[in-house]
This record gives sequence, C-alpha cells and structure tokens, in this order.
Amino acid sequence: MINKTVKNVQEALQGVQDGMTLMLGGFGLCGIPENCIQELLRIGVKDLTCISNNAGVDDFGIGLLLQKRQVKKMIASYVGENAEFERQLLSGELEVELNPQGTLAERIRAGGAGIPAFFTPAGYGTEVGEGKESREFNGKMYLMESWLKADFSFVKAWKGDTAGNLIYKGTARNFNPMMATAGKITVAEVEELVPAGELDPNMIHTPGIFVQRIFQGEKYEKRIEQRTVRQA
Amino acid sequence: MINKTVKNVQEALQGVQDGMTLMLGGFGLCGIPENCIQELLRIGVKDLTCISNNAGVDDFGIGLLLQKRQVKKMIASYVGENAEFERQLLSGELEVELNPQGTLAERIRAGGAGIPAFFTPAGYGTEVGEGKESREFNGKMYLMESWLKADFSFVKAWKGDTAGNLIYKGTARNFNPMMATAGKITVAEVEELVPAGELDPNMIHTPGIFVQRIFQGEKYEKRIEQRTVRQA
Amino acid sequence: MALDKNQIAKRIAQEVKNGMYVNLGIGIPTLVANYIPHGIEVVLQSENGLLGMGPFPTEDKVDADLINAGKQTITTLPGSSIFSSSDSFGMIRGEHVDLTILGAMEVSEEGDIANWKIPGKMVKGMGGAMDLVASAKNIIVAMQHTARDGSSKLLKECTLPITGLKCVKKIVTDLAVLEVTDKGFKLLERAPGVTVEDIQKATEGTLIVEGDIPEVQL
Amino acid sequence: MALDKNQIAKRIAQEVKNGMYVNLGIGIPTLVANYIPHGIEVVLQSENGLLGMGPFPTEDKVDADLINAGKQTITTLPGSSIFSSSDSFGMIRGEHVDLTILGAMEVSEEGDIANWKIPGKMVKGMGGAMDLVASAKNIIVAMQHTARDGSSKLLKECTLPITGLKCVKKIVTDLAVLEVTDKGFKLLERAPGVTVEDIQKATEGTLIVEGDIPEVQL
Repeated sequence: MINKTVKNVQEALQGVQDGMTLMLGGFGLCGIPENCIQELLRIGVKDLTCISNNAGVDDFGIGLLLQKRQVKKMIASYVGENAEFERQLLSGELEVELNPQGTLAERIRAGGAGIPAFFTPAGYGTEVGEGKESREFNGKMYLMESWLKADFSFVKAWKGDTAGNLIYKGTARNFNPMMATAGKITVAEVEELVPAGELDPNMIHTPGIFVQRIFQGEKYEKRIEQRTVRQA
Repeated sequence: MINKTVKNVQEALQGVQDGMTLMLGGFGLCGIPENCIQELLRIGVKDLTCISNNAGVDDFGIGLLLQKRQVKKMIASYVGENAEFERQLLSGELEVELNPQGTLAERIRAGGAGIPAFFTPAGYGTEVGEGKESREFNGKMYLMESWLKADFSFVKAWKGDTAGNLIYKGTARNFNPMMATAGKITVAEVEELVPAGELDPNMIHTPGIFVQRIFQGEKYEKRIEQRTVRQA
Repeated sequence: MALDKNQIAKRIAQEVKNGMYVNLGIGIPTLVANYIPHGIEVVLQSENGLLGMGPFPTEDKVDADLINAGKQTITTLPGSSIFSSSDSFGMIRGEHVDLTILGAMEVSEEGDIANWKIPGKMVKGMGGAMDLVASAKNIIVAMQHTARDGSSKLLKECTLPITGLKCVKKIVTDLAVLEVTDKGFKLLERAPGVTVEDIQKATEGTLIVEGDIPEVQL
Repeated sequence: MALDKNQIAKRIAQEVKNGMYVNLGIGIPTLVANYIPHGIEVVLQSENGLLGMGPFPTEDKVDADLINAGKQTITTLPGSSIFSSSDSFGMIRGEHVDLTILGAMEVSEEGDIANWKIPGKMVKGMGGAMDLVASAKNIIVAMQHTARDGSSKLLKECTLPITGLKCVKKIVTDLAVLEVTDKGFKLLERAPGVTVEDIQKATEGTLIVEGDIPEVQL
C-alpha cells in the first residue's frame, strides 16, 4: 500500500503559499486541524482564502489566523462567536462569502466528486440567490450552485493509517470527510497513526486515495465552546 | 428510538402494487435483497419499473422477475450475463434505460439528497447524451442528469438494528446505501437484526431515518457469479 | 399573561407526534426537547451530523468530540448514528426530517421568514437555516410577537433579509398560536389572559379571527 | 509474432508507475495486475467499491460479499477500504484515480473509444466505462489490432456507438504500442517480428511513423 506518512507538521505543509485557497475541517471548534492551524500561523502565509464552516473564536482556531490578518477571504456558513471577525467584516477588511451550510457541504463534496454544478432549493429567493441561475423542477424553485476545490485541505481525524485511511470520532466528523476529497493536496492530522492493516476496511470514513500526507498531531486542546452538563 | 421492525417479509412488502417504481440494491448478485425478490415473485406484482445496477442472472435475482414478466422497464448500467434479458430487450418486450454506472449511482444519491439535477461528464458525446442538456464548465463538457426516486427501495445489509441503522459487509455495500435514501418506503433486510444500542453510532453506514421497515432475512444463498481462487 | 420561553417550548412540544424526526434550532427550540410528552417517541437530528441526540452529559461524560449544532456538549442514545455534514444536509434537503422548529426575527403573512442578518449590524451567517426552511416538510417558528420597542414581528412583508420564502406553517409566540394560511395569519390560540385585541394590535400582517379563540392549554 | 493477451498485459504493466491508483477493466486489463514489477507500489481500485484489491482468495477464504467489478471473488489487503458505488464514482469522476486500463472494440485516431454496444446484436451496457473514460487522467487501451475478418479496429472514426470522446492516450494491441496524438496514431513500438508495413495494413486511421520503431521489450 502507498505510504502517505510525513514526519511532522512542517513537512505536511510544505508548498503552502501566499494567496492559496485552503479548506479547514471542523464545526465550531470541534474537529478542527489544530496542528495545521498552528503551523499556518508560524509560517505566516498571507492573503489566504479559507473555506471552513465557521471562523473559530477570537483566540482559537481560524480566529487566530484572522487576528494575524492572514486571511483575505472567508467562505463559511456561520461566523458568530467571533468579535474580531465581525469587526473585519463590517469594516470591509475581510471579504466574506456566506453559504447555506448544506450548500457549502455539498459544494465541497461536488468538488471532490467531479460535479461542477448542482441544484439546491436552499437560498432561493434570498440574497444567496442573487446573480445565480435558478430553475424550476417539479414545481419547486432551485438555485444552481458550483463546486469548491482547494489547493490544500487540512482535516483532522481520530485514527488514521499509513495508507491515508481515516476514521473520525463523533461529531468531529462534520466537514472533514468532504474536504478530504476536495483538496489538490489533502493533509490529515490524526490523534493516533497506525500501520496499514490495523483499521477494518469496512469501517473507513475517508479512503486513503484522498489523503496525500498524514501525520500524528500533538497536544490536542479540543476546546469546548458551550460546556453544558446535567446533574448526575 | 423509533422501532422500524416488521415481523416478516410479507409485512415488509405491504403496499407494493402493479406499476410501481422499485429500487433493488446489489452489484451483480452481491448484496441483493434475496428475501424481498422472492416475495415480489410470490405476490406477482406486474408492470414494475426496476432500478438496479444489474438485472441478475437467468435463474437468480432480478432475472427471476424478468422470467415471470413482472418487469416493464429496467433502469440499469450493465445487464450482461442474462440471456432472457437480452432476448426481451432485443424483441422489444422490455423497455431498458441504460445509464453509466456512476451516473446511476449519483442520480439515486441525488434523489435521496433532494438534488433534482447535477452535471457529470460521463456520456457526453454518446447516445446517453441524446436529448439531454449539455454545458461547458472550465473547458470541459458535461451532461445534466436528473434525480431518481422510488416508491419502494429494497436493500440488503449485513447487520441492522431496530432503529433502522444499517451496516453493510464488503462490496455487498455497493448501491444499497444510496437506494436506502431514495425510496418513499425503504425496506431493509438484514442477516442479523440486533436491538438499538448494539451498533456503534460512529460506524453506521445507513442512518435509521432512511429505513421505514426492517426484518431479519432467511436462507441467504449468496450465489457467486465468478468463483475465482488461487492455490493455497 | 404572555408565555415565557419555557411555556412557548412546552406549547410547541404538543405539535410533536410519535415517530417524528425533528430538527431543533438554537434558543427556544432547543428547550422543546424538555417537554416532549411521555410515550411520544421522537428522534432529534442535529445538523452537524447526529441523529438521536440525547440529553446533556453528566460532568464525567463530557466529550469535546460530541456537540450539537449549538456547540453544546451532548450525548448519544441507543440507536444513534453519526454522519458527515453533506450526509446530514442530504437528509434535510431530501425531506427525511419531519419537523423543523426554529426561531425567527420576522415572519410574513405569506410564511416568509427572516432570521439570519441585520444589515450593517449583525452578520452571523445563515448556518443551516436556509437549507432547513427550503426543505422541511413542516416548519414551526418560536418567536416573540413584538420587538422591544413594541413593533410587530408578524408582518405583511419581512423588512430584514429573508431566509426562505413561504415556508412557515405555524407560529408560537409569547402572545398566540397562529397558522400561516393563504389569507394571512390565522389565530388559533391566545396566551392566558391575552385578548384578541391585544394580539391584533401586536400583529402588523393580516390577522384572521374566526369564532371563539381558546386559550393555550399547557 | 503478435503478442498474446498475457504479453499485452505485461507490456501495459510497464506503464504503471510507483504510487499510482489504478482501475483495471474486465478482460486483458485484469491480467495487468499479475505483471506489476516488484518495488512498484500501486493500489487497484475496483469501481464496485473497493480500494486496495488483493489477489484471488484461496478456496477457504472465498467470500460472496467480496467481489471485483468483474464479479470475481477477491481479497482485501492491509490498508484496503470499502465504500459505496456513489463514493466510488465520486473518486473516479473527481479524477483521484491516476490510470485507467480498459478494453475496446474500436478506437479512433482522435482517441474516441467504443466498447459497450453492437447495435442489434449485443447490449450489455456501459457499466462504469463511460464514467471512467470521461474522467480518467490517463487511459490506456488493451485491444486486438484487427477483427477476426482482418478489418482494422484502429479507425479514422468509430463505427460503433462510442463510450467517450478524445480520451484514449495510449493503445497496446497484439501488433503494436501506439500513442494518440493530435495528428493520429503515433507508432511507438512493434510486436517482435511484426513490421511497420504489417501495422500500417492493419490500421485504418492515420498512422504516424517517425524514425526507427523499436520492438516491444517484455
């Protein structure tokens, strides 16, 4: 089996340059590629277009890239809980394209699956539909939406093997599987990297063909945004 | 959790009528809903439109429905290995719509996922493209293809639980997961039916929301078309 | 006496039928889960990729990898399943979810809904709301009948950027339960002690009042 | 001496590079797997939903739930993965597969391929061939140079219903190895003992011969 292992996050991000389009997995702070984001901060690449459902919070996740002004444009569905983001957006420093969440997910899947365009009812009759082709099917109106692809996709999985196969845990799955398919180069960081053959072929969430580089991440913080508990 | 269990295949097929559109999972004879096909034969419904990647062989699978002239139209991608099929097709007794396999798979997924149409390059410039809208994206030509849905979908899984969650085994997965999403009523027959809670939520191939009826099938024959072995 | 948030949630819970798959939005809709009557079996869908959302975890069971669409830590239940965002919205877009309950800033008498943006002031994004309202078989809105300045939020036409067209079926506010019909907001129930006249004053859109209007029973 | 099926497969195996994901069609292409040189690590994709196809099973390991696209019983390898048909063709359509090797009934000098139908005589269907040829980054065809009656299968234009337009990059026949160029079939190699004149006679489409044409080395 082809070995996709790289030795560390530095090697994993080789080739990332100013002006590139990046996809970053995660929903809120759940399932985000923490190590890759730290490395993006360290190397300081600028003018990035970031595709991610959310924009992190002020002091974690993509929020850190926004603080350092590394992001030129965000493509996302929900960017609340981020004061710096809202400030840059309202002041015009940051370009933002908001997509309905399902449209965003499907556009990314389409990018990975070779489907340049598809029709969805989400956003018809709203600002989202402005300038887009619309069409009626069976008496209902739909918008035509196009695929999304990236120069690099950064995804976070629970377990991975040296062949690039990935398994996600819980709702940390979210956008990671589609993004893994839509990057020219997909970098997977995993909590546990095992030799090919240790994962059940029947239970793989992302087949290794989609992953070009894989490494075991370090020091996962896994910050929780809304810690809600009940009494035992 | 909502309980989807029915007591047997008779109850599972209640409401199936002449003239309906049915989806049947499987690739060749691998992963086909054997019990449901037997029941379709027994109740003798006619004028069916069957959507299935293949048409079985002369004496097994959908081939049996063809022998009994229960099928008016087949939508499939490959129908070799079936002399009776070829005879009915060439004589005009059977209406056949052949789709590229990936287009068929994606049309079914689209039916389940609420996407009325999408673009694919498969079949552009061929008979498949005749009468269909075509369009250029990034210098390449694509055909617009539409979704497929069914009155009933019959799928076969390895394990299932009472909530309708399904796990497939090996390449018996094939078309089953998409078909499960595209039936108004989806019937799942499984080799082993377990109580809700016994399957790992992280390892479900088909979430229970898509399955309206589930039962444990009997006497799986699992016929092999090309038994190929090597010396130990 | 106007209904409080929990009473609105409790009233909406009466709309939930046995065997339904339900998506609950952030805010009041989330509270609906607390009031689903015993004997009614429903499955909650969380659009970030979970079917069968359970209660909040006890302290020792908190898992950063298990949250709902409101980013709250949650639990699974026996029979739960987990999937990607594209599968989740395939489920939603494909009309497999029976009922969507969500909040709104404005609703029009034709059933348009606005809940994602206040130009120049607030842009959090639409999240999954546009997908949900475009495809839900049944949509119930939980909202305040009027803004803090007393202006109506049930309008002839929405003034804010809309989230979806002609999609809201029923509205439960602090003052009333209403159905969206071809002819406008049809008044179904009044909050206890609130008069039809109070509701009329608080409703800018066409209000249809036929016969006696009963009080909400909780 | 014309190449036999195994020799065609062996020659094609030389085109397979380390690190490639490869889809092998039914027939001669399947045989290519037997000749991949040691030290070349490739992953075989079977479009019915398997990545990392292993060899045929021993008798005691035969599993009806594990077949390839040719319906043959097969095995998995350490690092294999299994997925649905829609995910499989997403992989193919999304150009994640590096090389597709398939059979053909006819190929045109522009690289059109026909391999799914003989009107009035044979209709097996296109299976996954149309998807593969429409999206493969690199397509190599394994075929006989001529039909049994001696007529050429390398044509100016295909006479049979086509499977895909301008997609074939290279052809390995029993007589020759050819590249499809803007100007026609460029002859790269001859089967041992087969002359350029033999190949010219067997080729209806434009044949480009530049310089000395070496024999195939196996």
